[in-house]
Amino acid sequence: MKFAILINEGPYTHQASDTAFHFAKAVLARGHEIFRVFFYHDGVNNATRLTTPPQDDRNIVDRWSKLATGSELDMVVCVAAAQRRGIVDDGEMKRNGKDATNLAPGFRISGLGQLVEAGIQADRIVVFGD
Amino acid sequence: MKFAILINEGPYTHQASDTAFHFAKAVLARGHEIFRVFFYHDGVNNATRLTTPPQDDRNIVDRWSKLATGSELDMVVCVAAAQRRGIVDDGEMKRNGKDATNLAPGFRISGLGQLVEAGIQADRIVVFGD
Amino acid sequence: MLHIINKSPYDRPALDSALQTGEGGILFTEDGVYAIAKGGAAEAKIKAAQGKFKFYALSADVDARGLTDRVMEGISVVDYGGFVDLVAEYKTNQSWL
Amino acid sequence: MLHIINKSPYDRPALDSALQTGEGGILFTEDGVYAIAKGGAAEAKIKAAQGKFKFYALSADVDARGLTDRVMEGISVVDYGGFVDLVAEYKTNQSWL
Amino acid sequence: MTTKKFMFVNRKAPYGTIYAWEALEVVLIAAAFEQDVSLAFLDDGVFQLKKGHQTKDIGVKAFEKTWGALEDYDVTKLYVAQESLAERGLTADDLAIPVEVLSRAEIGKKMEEQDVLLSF
Amino acid sequence: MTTKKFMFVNRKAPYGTIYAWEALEVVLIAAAFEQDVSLAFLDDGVFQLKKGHQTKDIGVKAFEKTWGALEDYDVTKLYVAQESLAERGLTADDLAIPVEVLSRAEIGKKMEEQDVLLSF
Repeated sequence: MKFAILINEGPYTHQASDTAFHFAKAVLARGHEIFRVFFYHDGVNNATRLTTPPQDDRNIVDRWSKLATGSELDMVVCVAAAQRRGIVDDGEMKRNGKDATNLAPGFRISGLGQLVEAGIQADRIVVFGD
Repeated sequence: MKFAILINEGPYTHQASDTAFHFAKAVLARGHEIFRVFFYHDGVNNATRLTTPPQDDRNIVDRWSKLATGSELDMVVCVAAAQRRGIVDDGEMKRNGKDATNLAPGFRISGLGQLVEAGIQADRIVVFGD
Repeated sequence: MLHIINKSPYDRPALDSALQTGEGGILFTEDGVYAIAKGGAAEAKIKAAQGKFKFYALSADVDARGLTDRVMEGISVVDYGGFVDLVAEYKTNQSWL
Repeated sequence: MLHIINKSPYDRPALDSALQTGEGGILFTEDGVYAIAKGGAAEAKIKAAQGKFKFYALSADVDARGLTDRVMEGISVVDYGGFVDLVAEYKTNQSWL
Repeated sequence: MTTKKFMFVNRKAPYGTIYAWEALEVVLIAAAFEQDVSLAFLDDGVFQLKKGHQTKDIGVKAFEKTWGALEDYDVTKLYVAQESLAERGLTADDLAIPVEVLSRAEIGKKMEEQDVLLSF
Repeated sequence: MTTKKFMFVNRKAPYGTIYAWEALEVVLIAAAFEQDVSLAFLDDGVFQLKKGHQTKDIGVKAFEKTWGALEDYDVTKLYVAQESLAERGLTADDLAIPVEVLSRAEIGKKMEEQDVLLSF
């Protein structure tokens, strides 16, 4: 079965990203496919490579990056939500005249159409938020 | 009278930073002093210079930066909260081996002691959060 | 002391909790202002507590939510400057987040 | 359909809202799991609805909150794999955020 | 393109948080993708539709005009929970646009008919 | 240094959000600054003190050991609302550390005595 996952909250503050991560791993362990993980609202803050969590804590961003590259997950960050909150890749940096990027490996920035497409293509979509 | 302000939520998602900003301006307009504005929890996300909000929307980060420089406000971002969420200045970049910074002008990163000191030194402290 | 409530009384227990715990003044801000709209289920709670508390609401938030003409009696509507004055007037304040 | 509730029944109306609106299954996750603790005020709500709904709770969250030994009767405790199975089993799901 | 039944379930008050606004952005995109879109308003979500938002002093953009745009996108299925209106002292006359007022149970039935339920 | 009465008002459940944990970090700093620190637990905040958190499967650090550290910092004034415990089916025996169980009204009186109230 084809799953899609929507994450609406950032790392650490709400449990949403943690629960979504454990859910995503279980989806793959059950032999299902993940069509896409979409990051919206504060969820875009999961995609910054600039975090340095305490050494005895989980590294939420790294965990997603590694899952994406290991399992060829498509992890999409909403461009409008990312602009409001300061998540930037090379293209966005140039387009908006910024002087740095912070997007972590394994994520890409794209439009809300990617979320609607996930709703259309996937058999199930699950929302994790606050 | 000496005021301190604590902001616990990031820009746009919750109204906390908006309300705190209008409150801070009113504190100054009333002739009071602002000892410090402290950013904690997701509040640290108010301090990224990488946001590009829609052109017909307010620019929350810029607004704080300008208020700080215009009114010599002391705006402090909690270092532990900033590390968890990826808010980085030059010092943090070097210390944590990061390849970019995103701290906006007018903010500085420091410890939680600065919040406790604000509680001790100010006559009033007001908390804005969710 | 001054209790600051920024949560809708229909979504969170912040108002109930403040009413049962404190005394003094209650200022409604942000989504908290829904508490003072005429005709809502929260109206009775405010009325019952008007002997024990003074009630205030932030005008910017009242207006934003279309409640300008629906503010119940006995609520003082204040602007951001009035918010500052209230904080100064009461020795301490607590935000019921 | 499957209703997913991640909010404490003492802090948000998510459970009440789901009970009054839907039917099918209810899975408690995160702070939602407080609903299924024996002795709490929410217990009666769940009991009253056990004819209309099937109730599930996510084990990782039950354990994290120290409720392992306090799960009321009639609740199926599932792990993350069981969460996936429930989503697959019901045609649609709704997160009551 | 495949057409699916998308329902957006709105349960949060406007302005205190951005969820209502960013939800609306998805609604418009789903409509642009020619999906079968409906919106349900429950609990504090009904406050989103209240007439007469004057947001100048909080400095945030108001909703009212965007509701009008929904019709241009052929989004006309707006369901509002009667119980939620009543608890808040509101009637359909207080709302900025025409809606269908239904009981929670009736909205629950509409939810069962969907392919995709999105809540923010 | 000036000593002030700092009260931390904890009203949120643990783990679902980080507020409880980051509040505790401030408590320890306030204690290190030798302030007169007290903690009040109301509403879902009482769940923070529940015994027996097994957080391995959610992958988040548990609170229990940190409560023990409070005493080392001379933080011993922990007030818990009786009504909040009762509503949740809990008693003082269910809590990880010794606390003073008070009525909400009594906690309200303690709040009035403070110089600084912090809530997260």
